[in-house]
Amino acid sequence: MSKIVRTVAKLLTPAILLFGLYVIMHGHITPGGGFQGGAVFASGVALLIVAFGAGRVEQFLKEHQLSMLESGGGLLFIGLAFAGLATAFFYNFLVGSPIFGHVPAFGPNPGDIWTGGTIPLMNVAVGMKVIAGLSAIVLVMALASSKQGEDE
Amino acid sequence: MDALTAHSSILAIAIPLFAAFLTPLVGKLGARTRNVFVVVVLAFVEFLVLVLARDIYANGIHLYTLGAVSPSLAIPEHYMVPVRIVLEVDGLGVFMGIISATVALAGAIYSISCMKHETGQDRFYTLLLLLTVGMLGIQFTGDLFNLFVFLEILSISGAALAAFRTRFIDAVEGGFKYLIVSTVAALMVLLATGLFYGQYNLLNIAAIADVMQYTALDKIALALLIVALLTKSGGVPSHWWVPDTYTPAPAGTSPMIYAATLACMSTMFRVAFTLYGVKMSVATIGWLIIIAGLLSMFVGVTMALRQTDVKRLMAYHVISQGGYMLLGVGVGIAVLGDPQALAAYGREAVAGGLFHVMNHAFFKGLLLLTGEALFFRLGTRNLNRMGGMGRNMKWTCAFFLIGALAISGVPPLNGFASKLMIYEASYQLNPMLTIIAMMVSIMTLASFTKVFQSAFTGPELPEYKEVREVPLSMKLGMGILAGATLFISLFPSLVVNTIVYPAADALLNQAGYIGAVMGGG
Amino acid sequence: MTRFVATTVASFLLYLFLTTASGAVGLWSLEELALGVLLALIVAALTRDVLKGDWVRLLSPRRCALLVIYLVGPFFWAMAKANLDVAYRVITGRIKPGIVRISPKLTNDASITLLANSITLTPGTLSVEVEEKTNDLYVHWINVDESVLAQTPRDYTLICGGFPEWARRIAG
Amino acid sequence: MSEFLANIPFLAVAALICVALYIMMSQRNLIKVVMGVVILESAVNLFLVTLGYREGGVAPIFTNAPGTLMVLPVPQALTLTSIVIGVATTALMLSMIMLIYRHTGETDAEKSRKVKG
Amino acid sequence: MSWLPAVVFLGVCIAIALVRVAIGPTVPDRIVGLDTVNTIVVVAMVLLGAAFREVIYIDVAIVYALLSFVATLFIAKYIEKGKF
Amino acid sequence: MLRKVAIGLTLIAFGVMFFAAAVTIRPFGEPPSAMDDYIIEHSQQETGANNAVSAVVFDYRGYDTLGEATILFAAATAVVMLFRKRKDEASD
Amino acid sequence: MIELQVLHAIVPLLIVVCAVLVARFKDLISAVIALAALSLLLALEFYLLQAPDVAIAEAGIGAAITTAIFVIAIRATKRT
Amino acid sequence: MLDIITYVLIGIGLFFNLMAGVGLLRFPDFYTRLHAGTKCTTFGSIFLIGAVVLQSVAAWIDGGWGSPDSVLALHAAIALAAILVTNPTGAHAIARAGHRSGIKPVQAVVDDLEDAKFND
Repeated sequence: MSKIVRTVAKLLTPAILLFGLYVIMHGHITPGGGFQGGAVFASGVALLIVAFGAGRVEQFLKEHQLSMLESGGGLLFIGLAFAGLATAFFYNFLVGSPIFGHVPAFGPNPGDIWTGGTIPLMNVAVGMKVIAGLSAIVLVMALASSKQGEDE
Repeated sequence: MDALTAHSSILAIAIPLFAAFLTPLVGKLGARTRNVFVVVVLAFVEFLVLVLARDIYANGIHLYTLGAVSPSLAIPEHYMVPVRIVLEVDGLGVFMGIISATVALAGAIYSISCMKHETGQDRFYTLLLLLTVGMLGIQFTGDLFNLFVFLEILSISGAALAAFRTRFIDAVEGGFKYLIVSTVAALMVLLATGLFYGQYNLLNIAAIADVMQYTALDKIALALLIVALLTKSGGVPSHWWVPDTYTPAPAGTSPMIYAATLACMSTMFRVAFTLYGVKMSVATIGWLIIIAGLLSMFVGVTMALRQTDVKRLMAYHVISQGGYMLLGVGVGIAVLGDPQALAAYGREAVAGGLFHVMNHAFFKGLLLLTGEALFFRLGTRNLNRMGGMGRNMKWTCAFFLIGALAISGVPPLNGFASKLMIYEASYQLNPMLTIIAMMVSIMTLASFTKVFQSAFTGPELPEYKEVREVPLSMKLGMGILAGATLFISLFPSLVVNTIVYPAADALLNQAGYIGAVMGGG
Repeated sequence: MTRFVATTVASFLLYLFLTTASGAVGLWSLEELALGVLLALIVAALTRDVLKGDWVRLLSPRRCALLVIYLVGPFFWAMAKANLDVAYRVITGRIKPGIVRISPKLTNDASITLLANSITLTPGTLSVEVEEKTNDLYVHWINVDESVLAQTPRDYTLICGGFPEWARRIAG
Repeated sequence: MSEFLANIPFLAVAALICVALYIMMSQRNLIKVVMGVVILESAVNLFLVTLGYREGGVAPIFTNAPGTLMVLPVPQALTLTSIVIGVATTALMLSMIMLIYRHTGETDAEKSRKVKG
Repeated sequence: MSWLPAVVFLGVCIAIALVRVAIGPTVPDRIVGLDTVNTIVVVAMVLLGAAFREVIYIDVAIVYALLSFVATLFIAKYIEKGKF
Repeated sequence: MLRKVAIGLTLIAFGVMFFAAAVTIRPFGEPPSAMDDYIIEHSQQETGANNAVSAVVFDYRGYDTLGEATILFAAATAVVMLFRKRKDEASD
Repeated sequence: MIELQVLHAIVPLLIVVCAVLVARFKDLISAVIALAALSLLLALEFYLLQAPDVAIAEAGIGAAITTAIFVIAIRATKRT
Repeated sequence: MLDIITYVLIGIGLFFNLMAGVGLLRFPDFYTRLHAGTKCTTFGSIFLIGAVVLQSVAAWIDGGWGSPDSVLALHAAIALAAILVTNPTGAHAIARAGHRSGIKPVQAVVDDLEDAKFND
């Protein structure tokens, strides 16, 4: 794409990435969560791909790194689920504990990020997974597409 | 041990899932470590399923509420409906669980040598584990939406595995067809789930069955569910994807995809018996399923007679033999409203159908593996270009013989036992059914005689002089399934009484299933 | 290094905008502030390979102030005129389009971007293409003034007024 | 008649499903078929969310909510799940189409099919 | 404040822009329609957030404003026959 | 021609079915809510999260989310697998 | 709240129109554009149905990622 | 007073959005439609979102320093900023793509780009 688009993409990428992380981290108090934030973040990667080309992006975002990140997110998620196994799989064992343990009163309140038990951590895990998964999908498909173009 | 028993149902799903996430990391340690890891995990899953089975046969339905204060507390205190996801494993669930776990173990062991020369093995084993997760998941769940999610896991991993050998165009096309069909089927399931949710505000199967009123919307949901699951289990109006998908599926995965198909079929039985039960118009639905079964038998076997591709031929037999299962269980559904007939032959029909499911998972899996073994050594699946392999590949030949005799219903093998049950029961409903079924059986025998002749007997072709027997792990994989087949053949009554009749009873006992969740019953 | 710090600070400021009214430290709670620093660092670390180029200067307060003045002052006024102009042309359908090349002689990417986007949003013009080396802009002009066509290189004051000077001052 | 009009979202879902089925059955281009699947997914998602709508309710999020009459949260959670599942299947289908094209140079269902059932 | 009539009006504007998507003789014409729809939808979301008195809804509008751009760029890149 | 007739008949069947469903379903905006009321009332105490949707996604129905994450994982794995480098790439 | 009812009628109708456009367009990229418009309006409808969570997901996934992979796939399968 | 200003802002914004729609339909070629579709919607959205920001800032002042209305004001402003950055860039990308795909401006009196060759 043209210079203008590239410049704007450079400007917007940090904003999109930050916004994605914001959506992930505030999943339990505002609309959003791991999936949504991860999708926003992955769209940032897609923006880089469209502005600079998949070949450029691949230089600093390797596919095996994404694979590691994805496995890591999955392991963190299922590990959190296993951690509740003392009572039941997926038991929210952090509610009331010092980590993310505040419990709000029933009804509308201004929202406190230090609540939710395992939910924020699971948001992070799913966020990692979705970021890695969607970025890997878009990146691999774009690379395959450009390679296909060269062959012909 | 008690804790293990209490959590066995979720562990059987969560551990292969954990292993699947771990496989890419373990793969960095080397191929050997990874293979051992995968096999150990699957063996452990088999062990967990057996632990679960012991518990169920001793104590009845196993209930596990995810994330609740206590796993046995399906409904929150002081409330009237279940809120969380419930895993509910009864005789049928664990019956299919045993089948799936065994086939998965055999397939994984078989794949070790068979896949040695392929790239991307880490991902292959990841997907194989995920396919196992999907099969176990749809069997163990007691929640409709969860059923949809695990159906999708099944579809995606199955389609990806079918397309694994990307150098063949038919592999990719088979995978694509499977994916489209499964996605549409799964979306229909989701639509039906939405219809239930909109009316009753419930997602739990038992809770919905409890309050079901069989309104017009429920009828539409029934139609959607039956069509979707029949499609996924390769019943006749939508059988066309089956051969395309099974033929190119690599190594040990075709029996697993087959087991997945059977899992979908048993889910259909669960929907018909447990979700609707006597509330639906049983005779109509029963006869529809019987007709679908008869058509499947007939179309499958006639198409199979014309094939020259060995795996494709077997894939058509998949359709045809699926017809027997539909016939058996269909007879059971047709008489569901009539307690007398149900006791006289309905229960036996359902048991026969389910017994056939089990037998078939083993010996058809075995046959698909032998077909893959031929392909592995010869590089072709064309029967006309084979010959005389019986001398070079003695083990494969023996395994093939076991499978072929069993599938054709030759006594004393287990295929005969289950077919006999189906014949006896269907004869009492309508003798015509039995006659058609027997005819199909004879045609099956004819078709497999052809395969045996062209592949294993006859003159030895010069270009295959150097062909040797397949490696040890492939023999071991086939051996597991052949051993299971022989075991059932030797002790049919033991197997039938211990695990098949409990599964059939679990299907027929709707009140028990509901009562386990809702209490009281 | 300065680039890293600058990205962090900018991201942190954006995060602060996003999470107002969350607590008692100013408008924010302590946890939010800590999390904001962490996330800003993550973003800066991730984008250090992307953000090559001369960015730090753009964050100087003088340039930001100029940008704001520019946006609410001449730019907004031009935009209002532009829209009335477009509305007029929508209603009457009187157009005389053409694509004109202008050479504003801007040197860096940020300023040409600012100029191109300003041109796109203002009277009757739309930047179509930019030449990578010389930073010449090709502008689609909805109502071409014949006098401009006389000489090449074109006179750009009729097309974009004082914008190139502003762009040079803000981002140049 | 007013009841009929009140159910417009449900009718739209039915129409969307029909259009999606039409696309899937009538089109021969595989990418078009995938588009049909995407529309079907959208229809089901819309159906689920519509089921959870409660007249006058607000979103089930207590942060600065204007009231406590809320729409149902479960369908929204289900829809989230199904959206992500949808994108996963779509991506896989499109990758397979790219591979099919690599082999045959066609994305047409009729022309690219070598093996016939 | 009565924001909702304004949103209904914007809905009509969306319909008009969709007409361009439907008839636009060339593909770029359709993208212009899509781009217009994007912007109007973002504005409609902000107005609806104000109408529902929900301060947390505006996040959706921000996401949309940022991401519809990505979709536009992808299609534009396709039209100019670029490689990804 | 036959194909078109078949498509038409299937579409009409499905269309009638779905439109019947859409007309007979309960009116828009008045759902039964036995299960969801529990979640709206208890999610804040049980999970501590203000966002009931998040509470459902990660706590009440966390298992579904696990399945969904698995699906994404499977799809990403499958896409990367499909475009993997093959040993016989050169001769292909 | 008659306006809300009107909106609940307009937006689904526009969604159906977009779906019909997808069916009508022969050109694949035009169909993708209509699909993008569909997912955009779908997000608006989710928003109207008080489901901002779903709207964000649909925005992120439907608008950006799905369009992106469709365009990539069409680029890769186009005879030039 | 505040309400009147808000209504005026909304009126202006809606007028320009309508102009965008009409312009899209009336203009003869792609580039001129792009003029209408980009400029008018951007300008209209400035006024419409400006109205929201105005109201919420007023509510913020009423509700005290920590009032949640600050979120509405700031987030709406961020959305506006995002529109202001992305819209012209998107329009530029579309125009460039359109020109490269071979669309000529209708009734053009001059086309400098026609002669220039780009090979990137």
